[in-house]
Amino acid sequence: MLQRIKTMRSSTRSNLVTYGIVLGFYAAVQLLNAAGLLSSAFIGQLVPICAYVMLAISLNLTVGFLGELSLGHAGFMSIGAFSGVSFWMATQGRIPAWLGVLCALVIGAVCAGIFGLLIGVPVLRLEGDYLAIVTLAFGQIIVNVINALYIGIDARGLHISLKDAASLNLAEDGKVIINGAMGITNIPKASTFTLGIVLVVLTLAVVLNLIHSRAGRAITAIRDNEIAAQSIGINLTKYKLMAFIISAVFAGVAGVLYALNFTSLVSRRFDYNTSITILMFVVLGGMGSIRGSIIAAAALTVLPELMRSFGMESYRMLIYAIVLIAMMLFNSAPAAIEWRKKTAQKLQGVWAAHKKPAGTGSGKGAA
Amino acid sequence: MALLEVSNLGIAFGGLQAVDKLDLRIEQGQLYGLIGPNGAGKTTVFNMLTGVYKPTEGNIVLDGRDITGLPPARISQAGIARTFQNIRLFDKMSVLDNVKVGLHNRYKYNMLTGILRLPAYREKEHEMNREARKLLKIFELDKEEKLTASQLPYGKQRKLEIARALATNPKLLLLDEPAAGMNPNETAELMNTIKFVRDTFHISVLLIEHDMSFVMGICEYITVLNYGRELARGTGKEIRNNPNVIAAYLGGDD
Amino acid sequence: MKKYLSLALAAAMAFSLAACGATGTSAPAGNAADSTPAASTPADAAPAEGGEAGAATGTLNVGGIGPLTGGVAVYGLATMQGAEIAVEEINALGGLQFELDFKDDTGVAETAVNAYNTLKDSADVIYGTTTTDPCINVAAETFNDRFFQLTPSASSTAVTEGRDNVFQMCFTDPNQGASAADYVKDNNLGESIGIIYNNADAYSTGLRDAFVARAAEIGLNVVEEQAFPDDNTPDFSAQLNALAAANVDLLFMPIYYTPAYNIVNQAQAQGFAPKYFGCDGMDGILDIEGMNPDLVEGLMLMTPFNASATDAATTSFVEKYQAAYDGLPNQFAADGYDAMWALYYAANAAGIDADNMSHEDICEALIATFTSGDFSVDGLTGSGMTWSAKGEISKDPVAVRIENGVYVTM
Amino acid sequence: MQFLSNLIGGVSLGSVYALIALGYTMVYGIARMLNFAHGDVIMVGAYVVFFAFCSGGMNPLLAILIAMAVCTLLGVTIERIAYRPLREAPSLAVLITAIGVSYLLQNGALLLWSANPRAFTSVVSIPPISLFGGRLTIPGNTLVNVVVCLVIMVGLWLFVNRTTPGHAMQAVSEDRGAAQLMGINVNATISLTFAIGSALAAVAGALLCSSYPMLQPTTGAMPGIKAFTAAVFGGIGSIPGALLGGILLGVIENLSKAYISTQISDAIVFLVLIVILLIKPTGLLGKKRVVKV
Repeated sequence: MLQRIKTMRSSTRSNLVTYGIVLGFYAAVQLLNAAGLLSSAFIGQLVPICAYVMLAISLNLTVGFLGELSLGHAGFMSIGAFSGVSFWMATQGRIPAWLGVLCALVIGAVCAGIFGLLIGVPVLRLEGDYLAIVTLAFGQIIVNVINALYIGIDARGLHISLKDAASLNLAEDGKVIINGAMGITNIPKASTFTLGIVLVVLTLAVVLNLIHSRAGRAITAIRDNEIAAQSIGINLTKYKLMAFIISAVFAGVAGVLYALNFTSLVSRRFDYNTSITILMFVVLGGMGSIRGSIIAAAALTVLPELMRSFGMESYRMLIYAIVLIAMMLFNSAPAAIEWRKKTAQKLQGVWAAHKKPAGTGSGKGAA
Repeated sequence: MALLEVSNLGIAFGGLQAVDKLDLRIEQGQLYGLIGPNGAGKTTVFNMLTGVYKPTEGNIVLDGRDITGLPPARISQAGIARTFQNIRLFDKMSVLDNVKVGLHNRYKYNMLTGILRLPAYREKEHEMNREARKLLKIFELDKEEKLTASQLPYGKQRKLEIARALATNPKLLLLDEPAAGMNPNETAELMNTIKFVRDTFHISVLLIEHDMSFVMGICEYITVLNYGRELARGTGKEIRNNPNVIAAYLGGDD
Repeated sequence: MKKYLSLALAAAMAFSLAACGATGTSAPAGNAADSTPAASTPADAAPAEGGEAGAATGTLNVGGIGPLTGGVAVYGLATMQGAEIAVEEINALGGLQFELDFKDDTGVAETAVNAYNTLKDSADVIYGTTTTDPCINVAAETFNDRFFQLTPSASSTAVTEGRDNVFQMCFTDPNQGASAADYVKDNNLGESIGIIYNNADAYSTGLRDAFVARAAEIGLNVVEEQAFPDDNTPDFSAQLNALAAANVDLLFMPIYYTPAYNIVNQAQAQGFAPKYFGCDGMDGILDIEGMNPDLVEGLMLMTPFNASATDAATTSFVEKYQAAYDGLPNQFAADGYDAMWALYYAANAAGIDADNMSHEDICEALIATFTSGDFSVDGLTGSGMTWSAKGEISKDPVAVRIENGVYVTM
Repeated sequence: MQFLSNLIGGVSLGSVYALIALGYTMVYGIARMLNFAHGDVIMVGAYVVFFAFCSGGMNPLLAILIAMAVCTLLGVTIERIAYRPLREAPSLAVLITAIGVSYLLQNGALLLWSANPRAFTSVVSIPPISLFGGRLTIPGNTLVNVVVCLVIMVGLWLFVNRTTPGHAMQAVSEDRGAAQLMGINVNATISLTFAIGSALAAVAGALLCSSYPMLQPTTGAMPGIKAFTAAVFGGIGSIPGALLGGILLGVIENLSKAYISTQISDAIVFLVLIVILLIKPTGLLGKKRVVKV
């Protein structure tokens, strides 16, 4: 077994570590929870963490691997959430809960995927910041339209209005599902940490397997050099769309997971600030690093809550901002990277020097 | 029948006629040189042949098939591969993966097979790895397969670019200044490699080069471009003795 | 089914606990209906009867939630600060002590639930949240965990619907929207009514829906409606043009005072001068630093609180608030203040032993007291305020008109 | 007449967007970074003017000059501390740092100046112009905004195209490495860009709040995003493009509110934007970047 691990490709080994982190986190949480060592605040964040991890992984596919800046990822999340939860609400009590959740997830994925296709088409014509603006615009359109959207259901079927709930003209027995700015309320919660981890592993498996396959290489090649990729026969349209749609699909699934963790769902939650937060996870974690996305998403989600324990409620967001800047500088500034390398070498040197006199080392350690 | 037949090819940017009334005829297995002073339009010809630019007039026929104006990916699939004057590798991908991307249209399995890791995935990936390593071996890059492309020294990057182009299994290989930045030893080695490649893979090669000894030493037939038009064509010997070429090209060096 | 069951259970509990409270303790200091009016006014009570301790004992940990940062921080801060004034007064009385731990939710549901989860290990009751959507989410949690929850300002019916443990200190949207329509009709304030509202805001759309529905019933003539998508929208010229073109003579503005000030400012620049009619969210418009009182001269609003009122309770509150926070309190602050006193009176009436009772027991006891029918509170935002079993408050909205920079009761 | 009135409203709004976009496009076009904190520098500038002029009673021009000085200092400091260390890092890293700076400024302002909104007194004392017997009014603010926009645009254009530091900026924008080799001090040039962009932010802040008087710590956020949109819409790095993009954005926004729907006006504006970008993929006045193969 050990031998096998040694001989396997480094990317495979790296993937195993990534899965290990996720499953290890799950196991650790279960153990600590059973021992009663986790705070309610942390337990409450587990499902959102899973959702954000999925969002970060999926956005990394677009930003890190396809190399296109997207500022509208929350838009896909929103579409997934609203479509999935609408179904969940409309079928309450008619089908078993597990089936309802499953269908909601699938519907969220499909709807977000369709919008991924719609927004993917401009991707082919635009580049760089022009594309970024289109994705930002898309996100804002979604926020605005859902805010003004009223959907109700009664015996005669679905009713849709962009004006107000009264214009739906529902029959007596009808119920309003999406109520404009109020969104969807009284959602029976269905998300659990276990479901979240299952979905994270699913996202991880799909994205990692995709990246290390023929299609994934094509996507990465497009990022590294679009002209060269074309010159060796890669169909840009196909692979850009593929990356965009898969990214959107998982954002949609994450949206459903997220929404089913709360009692209400409002459109404003998914504005550009949320898109930017997800982008923050990806960039801080390192573009093209799936593991980095996972860790950054989890850490940055917990961080503002951790700061509550310092007892400075009104300074919380100020400190968060400072920590964010400091982390970015530490992580990405060339000077900091250089410094980190040097320090690591120094530490290694100290360690080796320490080891030698002890006489336990083989003497080959100091390189 | 010739492998590549280009007739009356021309392109204008705005008012500027960059290439005009160009005819080219490359035979099966031929090593063909395209030379000319800076700005003569050589790379523009490459860009038209590979679909980066759409010609404003003329025809390009590859192996009996008209490929004029097709998008680059389709032209690659039709059988033309190229390298670039300013190297265009997939910098952050490994050396091996660079070549495997080149194999993209030769070993196919669909997205789901990849995601679900179906048996076909392992099989094809295995074949791809074998084929890619074979190519890397030819260019003596097999030791570096795990490095990223950007970590390679300049000369090896040029070689990797050729390996990647060959991976697409082309009928015609276009090399844009393959010897640029190489020392005489490396250049000589490269000449041998190109000949070896031509013989092993049974392809034709069209190359742009400034190093005249390189061109004369390797190319069986040469076209000289000046101001976007053909100045002369012939074997190396003919070109060397052509007064027009001496005046416009070699003389221009003074 | 579940809903009815829980309501029935709550009702049963209410009776039993009320009975317990009555027999187990001496007369509570709070507002059981029989207490004297003087004792019932919180601000009076504080200095005058500082020594009198209620039947409740111990320290009640109040977990507060509201936005302290972000775009709606101004409202959250007001509800926190108003409550802090009350807590100080309550603690000075010496009996039941309040410990208010107020957490920031940035106006976002997810953060509000996080804040609640942080609080729930230590809190006895939950105070908040300030805004509607976060409140709905926290209410669902407190309902499951059995915490008593009192919100100062989340006014949608969706907050209390189906949850016996959640109570509001503010008017509900339908209630306020309908009474606004009635008021306009009864006083003949306008012939052709226009509406401008924030269609991305639950509070604003809630009021608008209720107003429009009521207007149709009673024959008010709504001629034009305009919306805007965000309180940070700076420009309203297109909306105002449309309203002016429809010859609107009374503009109903179910919105917060921040966009409202931009609107009246712009209307004036465009030469459009309808009568303005706002709701409780409009309160605060006079406290904007640097504002031009001429712009809002004649503006009418329905508000439960008037900072320029001259009664002892209000002046004392305003004085303390200004000393502590530099600025006039608005109805958010006043609702926060009243909420603390309501909790205090209810705790006393129910004989809460804060140190030894579980939050579940405190919850059931407070629910019983709040819905007991003879529990009423006199505060800054109303007198004789009572709560229905649904958790909705009953108090009289007061319509005021701004004249020379102060509210004048109409 | 109502159409004209809506059009003027649109120009009025657009001129504010344009003002912000002009400062934005300086940093954006030359330092090639999405400075998401620009809107918040505007907010700081507006606060400075508020304290100096609205509540301090200072001469408005002097107040704006002070605000320009404060914002310049702020902008250069931000650049030095938060952006310069990341000059060689991927451009997205700087984007995220800029977001951090934006949070920092907003929350700093919240703690320093509280969340209470303040009503800004207009720095413009020009009376509105009344046309067609009062049926059409052009607010004084609009006139001033448009004039200031034009002046800034021409000034910036002359500066960038006719002065040595301006040429240095262009060189840095085209190719930072080559500029360095030509002996241009890249750091100093980018600092100068930030200084100018931030000084313009102060002017934009004063005029933004003169037109729309509510001032809060979050005041800059939405206009910042709109200005970014306007700058891209007009063509990245194009100074006249920023002006045109800003004005058009305002006009489209107002007309769609007036004639289509106020409830989904944002959606319509952004939809129009997407469609226009699809037709002109590099913005209205943007140059097509030619990739040399």
